[in-house]
Parts: sequence; C-alpha cells; structure tokens
Amino acid sequence: MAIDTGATAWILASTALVMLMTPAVGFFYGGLVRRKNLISMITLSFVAFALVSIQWVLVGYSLAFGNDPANSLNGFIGNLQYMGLNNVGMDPGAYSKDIPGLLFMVFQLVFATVTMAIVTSGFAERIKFSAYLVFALLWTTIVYDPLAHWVWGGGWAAQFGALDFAGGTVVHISSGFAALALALVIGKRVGFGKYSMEPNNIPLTILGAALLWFGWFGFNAGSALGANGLAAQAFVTTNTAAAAGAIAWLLVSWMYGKPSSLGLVSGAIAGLVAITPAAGYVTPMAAILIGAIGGVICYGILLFRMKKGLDESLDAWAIHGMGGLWGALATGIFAVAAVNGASGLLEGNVHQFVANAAGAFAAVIYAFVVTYILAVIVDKTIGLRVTEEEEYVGLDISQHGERC
Amino acid sequence: MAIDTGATAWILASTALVMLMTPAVGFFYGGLVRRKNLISMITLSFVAFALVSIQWVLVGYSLAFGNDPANSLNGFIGNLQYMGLNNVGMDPGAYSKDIPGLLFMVFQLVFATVTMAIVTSGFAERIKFSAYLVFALLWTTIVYDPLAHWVWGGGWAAQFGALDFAGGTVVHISSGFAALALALVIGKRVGFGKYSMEPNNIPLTILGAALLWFGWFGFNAGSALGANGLAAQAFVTTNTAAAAGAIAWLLVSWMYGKPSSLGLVSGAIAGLVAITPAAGYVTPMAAILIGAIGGVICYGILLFRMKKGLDESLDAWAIHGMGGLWGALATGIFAVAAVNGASGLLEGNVHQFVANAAGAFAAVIYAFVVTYILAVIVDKTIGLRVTEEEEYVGLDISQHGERC
Amino acid sequence: MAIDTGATAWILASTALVMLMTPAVGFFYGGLVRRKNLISMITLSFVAFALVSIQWVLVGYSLAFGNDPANSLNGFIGNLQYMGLNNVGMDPGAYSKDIPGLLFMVFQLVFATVTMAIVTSGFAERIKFSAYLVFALLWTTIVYDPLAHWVWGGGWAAQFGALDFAGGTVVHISSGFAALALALVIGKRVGFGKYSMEPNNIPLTILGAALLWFGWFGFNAGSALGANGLAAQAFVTTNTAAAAGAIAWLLVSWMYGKPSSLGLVSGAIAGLVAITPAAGYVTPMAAILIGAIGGVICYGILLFRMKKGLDESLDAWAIHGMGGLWGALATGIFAVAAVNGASGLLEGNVHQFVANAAGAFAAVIYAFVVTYILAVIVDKTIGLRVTEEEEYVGLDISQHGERC
Amino acid sequence: MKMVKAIIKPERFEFVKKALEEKGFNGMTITDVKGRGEQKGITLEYRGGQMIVDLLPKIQLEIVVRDSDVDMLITALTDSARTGKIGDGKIFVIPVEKSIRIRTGETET
Amino acid sequence: MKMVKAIIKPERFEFVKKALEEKGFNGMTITDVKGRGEQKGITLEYRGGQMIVDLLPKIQLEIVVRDSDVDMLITALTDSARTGKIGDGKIFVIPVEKSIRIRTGETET
Amino acid sequence: MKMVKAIIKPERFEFVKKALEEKGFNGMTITDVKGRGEQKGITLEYRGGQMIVDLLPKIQLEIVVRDSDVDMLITALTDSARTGKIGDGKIFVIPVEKSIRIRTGETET
Ligand SMILES: Nc1ncnc2c1ncn2[C@@H]1O[C@H](COP(=O)(O)OP(=O)(O)O)[C@@H](O)[C@H]1O
Ligand SMILES: Nc1ncnc2c1ncn2[C@@H]1O[C@H](COP(=O)(O)OP(=O)(O)O)[C@@H](O)[C@H]1O
Ligand SMILES: Nc1ncnc2c1ncn2[C@@H]1O[C@H](COP(=O)(O)OP(=O)(O)O)[C@@H](O)[C@H]1O
Repeated sequence: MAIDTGATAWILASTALVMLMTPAVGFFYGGLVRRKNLISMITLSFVAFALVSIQWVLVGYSLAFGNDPANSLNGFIGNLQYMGLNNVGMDPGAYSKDIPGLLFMVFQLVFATVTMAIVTSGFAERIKFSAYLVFALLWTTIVYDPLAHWVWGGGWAAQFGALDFAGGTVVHISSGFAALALALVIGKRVGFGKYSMEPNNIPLTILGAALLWFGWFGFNAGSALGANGLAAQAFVTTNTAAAAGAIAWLLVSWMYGKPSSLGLVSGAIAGLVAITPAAGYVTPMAAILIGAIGGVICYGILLFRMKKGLDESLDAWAIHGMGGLWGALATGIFAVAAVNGASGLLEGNVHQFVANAAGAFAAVIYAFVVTYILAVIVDKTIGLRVTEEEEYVGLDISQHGERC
Repeated sequence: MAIDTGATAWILASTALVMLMTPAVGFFYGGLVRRKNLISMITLSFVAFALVSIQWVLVGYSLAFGNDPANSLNGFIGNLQYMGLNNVGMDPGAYSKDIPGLLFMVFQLVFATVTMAIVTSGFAERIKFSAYLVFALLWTTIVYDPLAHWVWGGGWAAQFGALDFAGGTVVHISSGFAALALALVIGKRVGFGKYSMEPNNIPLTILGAALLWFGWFGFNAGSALGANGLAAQAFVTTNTAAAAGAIAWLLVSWMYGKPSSLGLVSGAIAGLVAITPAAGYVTPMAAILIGAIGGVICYGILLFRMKKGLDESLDAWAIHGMGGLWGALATGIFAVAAVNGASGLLEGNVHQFVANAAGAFAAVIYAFVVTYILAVIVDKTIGLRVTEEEEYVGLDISQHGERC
Repeated sequence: MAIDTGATAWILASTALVMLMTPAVGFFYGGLVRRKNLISMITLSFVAFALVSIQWVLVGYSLAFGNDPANSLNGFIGNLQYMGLNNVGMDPGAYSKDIPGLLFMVFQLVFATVTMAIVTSGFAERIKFSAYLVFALLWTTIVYDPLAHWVWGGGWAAQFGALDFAGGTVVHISSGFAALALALVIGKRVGFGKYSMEPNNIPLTILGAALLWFGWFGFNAGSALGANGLAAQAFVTTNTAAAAGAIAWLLVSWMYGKPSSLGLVSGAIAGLVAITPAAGYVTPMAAILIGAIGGVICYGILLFRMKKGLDESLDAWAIHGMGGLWGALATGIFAVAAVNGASGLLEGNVHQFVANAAGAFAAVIYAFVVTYILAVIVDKTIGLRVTEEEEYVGLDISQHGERC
Repeated sequence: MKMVKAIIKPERFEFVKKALEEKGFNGMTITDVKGRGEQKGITLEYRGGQMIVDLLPKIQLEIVVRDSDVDMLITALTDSARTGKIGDGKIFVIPVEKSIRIRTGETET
Repeated sequence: MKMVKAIIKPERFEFVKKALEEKGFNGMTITDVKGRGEQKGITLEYRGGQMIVDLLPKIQLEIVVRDSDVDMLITALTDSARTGKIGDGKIFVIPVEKSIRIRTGETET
Repeated sequence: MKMVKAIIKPERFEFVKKALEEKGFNGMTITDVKGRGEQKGITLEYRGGQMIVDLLPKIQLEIVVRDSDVDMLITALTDSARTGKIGDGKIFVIPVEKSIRIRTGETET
C-alpha cells in the first residue's frame, strides 16, 4: 500500500477545514447567548478542542478504532492497541489504504472535538467551568468513543450494516441527545420563559454558520478518504442539502413571522446535519429533499421545544439530534446503488432502512441515557451549575474573570 | 480519461475557498452600512448562496455549460442537457479531463453565487426582501448564466477568442454593472448626501476582505483546473496584484486625506478583480502593474461616483465593474505567450486586445441593460423598495425582525 | 523532475492557509488593544501583508534563497539571481523537486508576511503609520531575509546543521525579539502601569487565535513540502502541542486567578510556536511535552514582563520570542531519528542540541540588535512615535481618520 | 413638570414598559448604564477568596411627566420593577422647568 | 444655570452641532439613547398584520448654559433639529445649581 | 438631595471610584458618553492641515447624595479626576426632589 499524494492532500486540507468547525460552533453559540456569557460560550468550544485533542491521541483513538477486545466489550469498544498513538504511523494504516495512518487518526480527531463542542449547547449560560472540564473528559471517553467504534471502528452497528457516511449518528445524534439530557439535568436558566433573552450578536452567529458550512466540506467530502468522484459527489450533495435546508426553513418560518437570518442559518445547519450520513450514498436531487425536509422537521421540533418550555435553547437537540435522526433514516431511504453501491428503501432494500433505524435509535438511547447518568454523577459530586449570583453576573466574569 | 487525484484535491479545496467568498462579501458589505441594516446586508449574501446553489443544480449549470442549441440562441445560452445534473457525474466530464464532472460543476456553482452576492451592493439598505428573492432568481438565470455560457460554455465570446482566466467578465463586470443599473432604478437612500452614513463596523469589513483575499486563491489558482505550474502562476499573480492594488490605493488616497484601512482593503479587492481575467496569462511583474493601476482607476471612479451623487455606495460598480473592465483590457495587453500560450498587445497581438475589449463591452452592455429591465419589471410588479418607514427603522427589524 | 500534483495541491492549500495567518495576527492583536486603536492594529498586519508581498517578489525571495555570493556576505545573504522572480518558474526549482518553483516562492512569501505582522506587537497603540511603512520595508529586508537565508537558504546555520522545520527561529525568534527591541526604543504607552488598559474585544482575539491555529496546519504540515507521511506527522504534532500548550497555560494560570479565555488562546499560540521548529522531527508524545512546557514557560515570561513594567503588552516577545527559543532547544532535545532521520539530545546527539542552540541564540542576538539599531535610526530621522495628542485620541482617528 | 429617572434591572424592562403603557405613559428615553448601590454589587466566592462584581448593567428610564402624574408613575414603576432582591434599583425625581416638542415648538412648563 | 437636554434624531446631529457652534455653544455631552414619544414609535404593515417598532435610536445632548442663554439655545436646537416629522424629539430644561470645572476647580452658579 | 453629575476622563475612572469609596460614596450610575468642552476638542497637525477631534469618549457618573454631602463629594471628585490638562471634565449639581428605593419603596426627600 502506497500513499496517494492527491488523497493525502485532500485529507490534510479536510482535517484543517473540520478543525475550524469547533471554534465555529463557539461563535455560532456565542452570538446566541446573552452578552455576559459570550466569552464563556466561545471558550467552552475552544476548550473542547484542546481537551479532546489530547484525550484522543492518548486513548480516544484507540478506544474508537482499536480492534474489538475478545471479551464482553466485543463490538462495543476498541482495545488499547493504539494508546499514545502506538502503531499509528506515517504509512497507510488499517483504516486508510491511500493516506498515512496518522492522518486518518487526526481526521477522526477533529470529528471528536466538534462533537464535544456541539454538546455545550445543553448547559449554556449556567455551567460551572471546572465541572465542564471533568464532564467533557468523561463524555468523550464514555459516550463518543464507543459510538464511533460501533459505527466506524468495526463495532456492532458496522457489522449490522448501518450506513453513516460522515457521522450523522456518531456526531450529530450523539451530541444532540446529549445536550437534551444535560439540559434536563442542569435545569432552566434563571428567568427562562419569564423575560426574553435575546441573542447578543447575530452577525457572529452568522459568521459561525458560514465557517461551519465551509468546514463541512471537509467533514463530508473528506469522509470519502480520497480525492475522487465520491468526494465530489459528497461535496455536491452537502452543499445542495444545506442550501435546501436554509431555504425551506426560511419559507416555512415566514408563515409564522418574519424571515429571519437566524432561521436561514439554522436551516442551513439542519440541512448539513441531515445530509451528513447520506452524503456519499445519495444523488444531488435526493439531497434537495433530504435537506429541505430536514429544515422543516428541525424547525417544527424547535417550535415544539419552545412550547414545552424546555431550555435547550441553542437547539443542539432540535437541529443536530433530530436532524441527525432524520438523516440516518433518510440514508436508509434514499441511498442508491449507482452512487456508492448501497441501496435504500426506495430501491427496495428494506434491510438498509432497518439497519439504519436500529443504529440511529440505539445511538439515541445510548447517548441520552449515559449522558444523563454522567451529568447526574458530576452534579452530585462537583456540581454542574454555577450559583445564582454567578449566573446573574454572567459566566464571563464569574468563571473567566473577563468582560466583553 | 482518468481522474488526477492531485488536481481533484486542489479543486475540492478551491471550491471550499471560493464558497467562503460569498459570506465574505456579506461581511465586507455589512460592515459598511449603517448598523440598522447590518444583518440584512449579510443575509442578502447568505441567501444568494442558498438560492443560487439550488438554481444552479436544477438549471443554471446546464444553461451555462450545456451545448449550444441549434436555434437562434446558438452561442448565447446552453441547452438543458444537464438539467437536474443529468449526465453530470463522478467521472471526468466535457469540461474537465482531470477532475470529476460534478466537481467542475460545483466549482462553477460557487462562482455563480458570489456574483449574485456582489450585486447586492446596488440596493443596499433599501431592498424589499421578498423582491430580492424573485430578482435574484431572475438575475442569475437571465444575466449570469448566458454570460457564463458566452465566455466559458463555448459561446460566442469564447469562439471569438476573448480570454477570461477566472471570471473578470462573467463575475466582476456583470455584477458591477448590474449593481449600477439597480442603484439607478431603486434610487438613493433617504438622506443620502444630506447627512453622513458612516460604516458601522470597519473591522468586520476588513474580516470580509481578508476572507475574500483568502478565497480568491481558490477562485484564480483553482481556475487552472489542476495542481500544476499554471495554478502556481495564477496564485502568485493574484497575490501580487492584490498587494499592489492595496498599496497603490493607500498611497494615492493619502494625497487626498488620511491613509484609511478601507482604502487599503478596497485597493486589495480592486487589485484582485483586475488580475482575475489575467491571472493565468501574465507574469508577476505585469501583475504589479495591473494591480496598481487597478487600484488607482477604481479609486478614481469611486471619487467620480461620489461627485455625481450616485448612491451605489458599496462600490460594486467602481471596484468590480470598472476594475473588471480594466482587467479584461489588461489581459489583452499584458498576456505573454511564455505563460500560457496567449499573446497580448505588448507582444504585438492586436486581435487579442480587440477580442477582449469586445467581450468586455458586450458584457457591460448586456449586464447593464438586462439588469435595468429586470429591475424595472420587478419594481413595477412586486416593488423593489421598502417603504420609507421600513427604511427609517432599518431592514434588520423591518425585513427580518432582528436587531444587533 | 516532474511536478507531483498531490504535493502541489497541498502546498497551494497550505499557502492559502498561511496567508490567512497575517490578518489573523491583526485580529488577535486588535482585540487586545483599546478600542481607539483597533482599526490601527488590524491595519498594521494587513499592510504588512501587502508590503512584504511586493518586497518579496522584487528582492526578498532572492536575498533569502539566492545562492551565496562569493564575497564577504557568503553564508549571510543570498545574491540577486531571483530578483523580480527572474528564473522562478512553473517547473520545479532548486528548493522544490515536487512542486513548481513559483509555488515554493509564494509559500515562503506568506511566512515573511506573517513574521512582519507579529513584530507589530512591539509598538502597538503608539506607532506613526508613515514610520511603520519605512520600518517594515527595512526590517523585512535587513532582518528577515538574512535570517531566512541562514536557516533555509543554504546559509551558515543550515551548513552548521541547525534544524528548524517550519520557522521557529526565522519566524518566531526573530519577530519576538524584534518586538522586544522596538518596545524598548519606542517606550511605554502614556499611562501604562498607571491605569488599566483592558482588551476591547476578546471574541475578536479568540477568532484571531482560531484562524491562527487553522493556518498553522499549512505553516507546519505544509513545510513538509509534500502530501506525505511527514506532513501528517507535522500536522499531528502541531495540533497536539497547541492543545497541550492551551491546557497547560489554563491550568497554571488558574493557580494565580481565574482560568481566562485569553490564557487559553495564549497557551495555544505558545504551544504552536514551540512545536514549529520541531514539528517534523518529534513524536506526538514529545509534542505534548513541548507544547505544555512551552505554555508554562511563556506564561512565566509574561508574568516576568509584567513585573518589570515592560510595555510589550501583546507579548510577541513572551510568546513568539521565548516560545520560539524553547522550541529551537526542544527540537535539539526531542528529535528522534525514526521520524525524520535526525536525532536530538535524548538520543545522545549532543551536536544537534548545540547546533540548534547556536542557531537560536545567533538569531536572538541578530534580531534584537539589528532591530534596535533600525528602530533608533527610524526614530531619529522620521520619528517612530505619534504625538501625545495623537496617542490620546487613538491611532484609528489620528492615523487613519476612521472610527469603530 | 418632573423628570422621573428610574434605574432598573434589564430583565425587568419588558414588564416595566408594559405597566407604564397600561397607565398611559408612552414617552420615555432609555439609556444603557452601569451602576452599583450601597451594597457595592455582588460578592462571589472564588477559590477561597472573594471577588466583588460591581457596576452591573442596568437600564435607565427617563420619563418627563406633569407634576400631578408623578406619584402614579412612581407606583407603576416600583410595582413592575420590583423583584424584592438587591439591585432592584432606584428612582429619582428631578424638577423640569420647561419641555419643548421640537416638531411643533410647543412648550409646556 | 440650566441643563438643556435635547433628544434628537441621529441623522440631524451634524446639523445641530454646526448650528450650535455658530451660536457659540461648544460644550456638550452626548449620549446614545433610545426613545419613544406619545406616538409609541413607528407602525409597520406586515403581511396583513402590524408591527410597532418603538424605542428608536436617538441622540441626547446635554448642554449646560447660563440662564440668559437658554432661549437662544432652544431656538438654535429646534431650528436645526426639526424635520417636521414624527420623532423629531424633545427638549427639557432642568435647573443646575452649580457647575465646576475639574481642571481648575472654578465654580459657577 | 442633589444629583452630582461628573463627566470625567475614562482613564481616571478607577482612581475616582476608589476615592469615592474611601469617602463612603458607594451608590452611583455610570454612563458612557462623548463630550467636548469650550476648547472644542483636540487639534491634530496633519500634513500641513489641521484636524479637530471633538466628542472624545468620557465617563459620566451620576451620584445622588444628601445636600450635606455635596461639597465633600465634589472635593473627592475633583481631587481624584484632575490631571491638570484640558479635557479633565465638569461637574454639575442638580436638585433632586425625591429618591425612592425600588426594592423597599423607601422614600427620601
Ligand atoms: N446614590 C446613588 N446615586 C446614583 N445612582 C444610584 C445610587 N444608588 C443606587 N443607584 C443606582 O441604582 C442601581 C440599583 O441600586 P441598588 O438597588 O441599591 O443596587 P445594589 O444591589 O447594588 O444595592 C445602582 O446600580 C445604581 O445604578
Ligand atoms: N415624556 C417623555 N419623557 C422622556 N422622553 C421623552 C418623552 N417624550 C418623548 N421623549 C423622547 O423624545 C423622543 C422623540 O419624541 P417624539 O418626537 O414625541 O417621538 P415620536 O415620534 O415617537 O412621537 C423620544 O424618542 C424620547 O426619547
Ligand atoms: N457646557 C457644557 N455642557 C455640558 N457638558 C459639558 C459642557 N462643557 C463641558 N462639558 C462636558 O465636560 C467634558 C470635559 O470638558 P472640558 O474639560 O472643558 O473639555 P475640553 O478639554 O474639551 O475643554 C466635555 O467633554 C463634555 O462632556
């Protein structure tokens, strides 16, 4: 096996693109919170990047991509063969015949970091910083790493045939439902529902969205692991679904009010999430449907969340969680053999739909339940939430001693 | 024909780079308007991206790059052979022997979107959002797609031998003169010329400019459609002309006032626009001249526009329109055979200069006239402009229900 | 020698990535100064990019990478063989067997520009703009170009065997110690130490940091000059050291106060600086150490600087200068033959450590002394510093006639 | 006439505005301010130490009314702005000698 | 002495400043405020429904002058700030008992 | 009661705050304003020409105190805010008829 320099060039670039998504999540979220928590929100994402970067090279990569241990954890999590990047080198590796093993590793790393960043939606404006550090390490190890193993590391979902091109299940379902669990455990922000908490900086949120869309090309088209027709296919479906999601959300929300810029960018993210698992399996025309339906579904879920008075207000659950769920099902529906050899429901392959549904719902349950338990444990021991005074003055000052 | 993975890697990356230019135009413009229209301005670009992305995969690409129909539209516009991306696939295509056909398609897509975004200069701070959506769909279909066909899709300008390496005519002349026509049809902002309307966020504009410069490497060097010497050549001429334009504008404007940051970045954009058609045909030393003269010309046109009291105040016309015109002529002057086989006026090839001038002036007239007509039609039917009250409170609130 | 399209694709992308670092330095610094100097600070970086871009294609590249002249300057500076990019073409060149010579040239160009931008820390909020233009041209020619020649252009340091993978010495030591010299010559800001001068826009600084981290992948992994295992190795060590630096600074500074976002991003930059010379020579596990120690050292130096009342307040010296010094030594310590053929102290190669220390200290002295002299000359002739009134109203208004 | 100047918590502003509207007080001028009262702000525990956060963001309303309306206005303000916690704010009443409507030149005293 | 407090449209500010300068009024303190008058802001038609935009941005000038200058100042202000449309703003005159120049300690009453 | 309104240089604010605290003045409301005095701002030389920068940023403190405390407060303010240079700022004293604590309804006159 020799390295293909073109493939390597594209995955190097893709990794850089995906890396940018983690701070982009911070900017996206940061613009949505109140000004007194802006720095906090951006910092949570930035810290996620640093922390998971270290965890991943030490153990995370091995847990996700190591061989299945010959014990009861078989199919559930990898062994420690790659601990400290042992046996991960400059030559092609087990998962990458065209690119260096180290490059595959770091490409996966940036997926793990952005997932952690998305999760921070769940405790926005009320998390204790020290508790966050502990929780993040636990979560990425106990929730993310096994999920990645199931789907991409040769675990049970892969064996079962669930398709997840670029991480709809591993990244989006897991982070979205984790955010939901967290929001339930940590409780509403003081005053939520009583007075309005307007976004402090919508242009910053749009900047975050633009960088997310930009980075997503690395995320999805990079997941082809080559510079080839499949990468181009995934690139096109990604862009198309994002555009369709943006427009769908814009139009649907227009019926209930003004066509807002936040609706537009939320729709784009919804479209991007929905196409993620499907990007390399469907046609661009199907991508229009997947994206547009994704936009409409996520908008509906958002309305539902607001009606229920649920304070998961940056909507990781509505957009990433439910959008990811839709995407997983849509992959099972719209996959066509002509694109990448796999057929979905529309080509009569019921098994594919079932496999994808099973994988997705297992992830929903695992992510929700385990996150819930972890959150309760951290809450009972260190305490997840800041004091009421700290929340009142804001996390920027109370947690970081900074103002903006 | 087999895919070259290196070329594919570079065009994948280039497409992502160019994609970023569309929101970058939004940030550039957004910083220049009044605070009450900041979100609106960014949103216009973002919507342009979404809308044109869908239009392009449905019909735009085919109109631009389809074969000439055997009727009176021959040479003017492509047929519908690629509608819905029919026949555009993962293998190399008619326009791309080294990269997947789909990749060529999406690389062209991001050019179409950024062109639409540039046009929004013409009705800044006074456009009705619903009218914009309709206008944008019409404009990209009726103005952009034919122009792209003329120059790149085998239309008459290509047959006539006009050189346009990366879109000086198709992107910049067309958008710049369209903005001029729009500004004339929609009329001045209330109070224009009576009281000052200062930029609300210069750092945001500089951020936009930085991202534009960054993305322009994909725009110009990507237009080599390969990872080769020509791409490197275009990369170098691009950067050099941008730098020369920035410094030229800075110095010339210094004679009339302070050396402003806006002058600096405007000069950079002017240089980038000017080199766009020439990037793959001229030497780096010629690029210094092209960029510097571009900076000076555009600055002069801007002064002229201000003196005339013309409210095309984000200066798409002065910079993109006139800079693009200069670039088209400059390509006909400075092209040297040693770079890419084509000689310009300085190497005695009068025909090249004539062809380029003809192509450019045809585009000027077509873009201006057709845009003018479209604008009048939309104005008479839906109404282009918001009410005076809406303009007074700002488009952010009146069109999008948002504040920043 | 034929071009490798994969390598070319990656270096094209890397050059674009590194280009973005220059404005990123502007945003990073801009957020840290007072609001009245925000535009000025960003503009200094932007101008650095434009100015050095022209200088480099005219003479800088030749001075740095031209052959050694057969006179007393032998080993010190290159000749003028590449003046005006003479003999630098689309084919592979003397320094680049896989990529076009022009591409190597422009990849080096973006290093020269970012170095100049880093230097602007030294006279933040008090430099006269006209003096800056003159100084910048002198500095890049007389300080940067020779240093680049020593280390990369076949000069004495290269001959002596000093390792500098991506520019720890040439870029970071030189700019950091130049900033120190400048701060000493130009003197403290009025009121420094008497009243607090708080950062005006921390999110902007974090944005700058995010873009720097992003661009640094091009900086370090691009320095492999190929799309290969070494690039992947450098990519991984870079990311790992950055993360380790960020966390180390966060934790150490927590002992003395709150864990601030500025500490986090400063630590990341410190880690990135420290790994720069080592990126292609060490293992990821060593990168954790190099980054973490880098974070701690730079934090300590920053405290020291503050205690001494030294107004080099954007800390180019503490982070780039001292971080670069640590990185140069660390390369001499941690290099392992298995990665890239070179052994450091830990593998018993004392010579490597000595060579690296010699190269680094020579650069420290050269950069500091020559910058000091240049600064004094410019100060005595044109005057480096604005008047007290200009400083009071801020450089945005007084130098650029702009407000934000 | 009097200028009633109220400094309130930002999160109460919506309630206050509504309460005033109901009583027919429409005209008002709003300023973002920072303030602290006698308590000198909020004290946070912090790794053993303490940290005082003062100068918290507040919203200042200035409302010019006839003398006869002052008491009703004050009642409406206190009722709607009160949370019962520290930092609820202050109201100051300042004499106004004259008020002119720019559009019409109309003057009231 | 009196403090003349004028709340005007931002777009009139340049004219007002110039008009005041001409009359020799140099000292002033400017604040960005938001406000609404009796009309409760601007009503926009909106897909059948209506939307009221109140609390529009205004600029507030505070100018302290001798009693004898008040009338001249008010005339200068109203003349330069007036557009004749809703939202032109208000002027309030407030008594000032004392004014101190910090630099010199000079006091006027 | 009086409202003492001081417009000072931003860079003196920390000193002023500290000086007031020492004298027991805790309550205050702070606003970011811009201002110019009789000197009409700062004049910069500029390539032969001149440029006047007026409306420089200032910080405005409003402090309501009992009549008997006014003089002490003014002394504390002038002493701590003074640099001796142009632009040091101004203090205005305005009568306050009533002051109400929202939390408790407590009224002082
Ligand atoms: N003496 C005063 N002068 C001016 N403003 C005051 C005074 N006292 C209080 N304020 C304003 O009222 C706000 C609320 O005061 P208060 O309820 O006493 O706050 P705290 O919770 O800090 O005691 C302060 O933030 C300040 O803006
Ligand atoms: N009674 C009042 N008290 C305080 N400020 C007022 C009052 N009435 C008007 N203002 C201020 O004057 C501004 C202009 O008032 P006006 O011209 O009546 O505006 P509008 O067009 O809303 O009626 C308002 O935005 C507000 O800031
Ligand atoms: N007559 C006035 N009315 C209102 N505010 C004033 C007046 N004169 C001065 N000020 C305020 O006091 C500040 C400082 O004034 P001063 O020290 O005279 O400044 P300058 O240096 O411009 O003369 C001004 O910026 C302004 O905010």
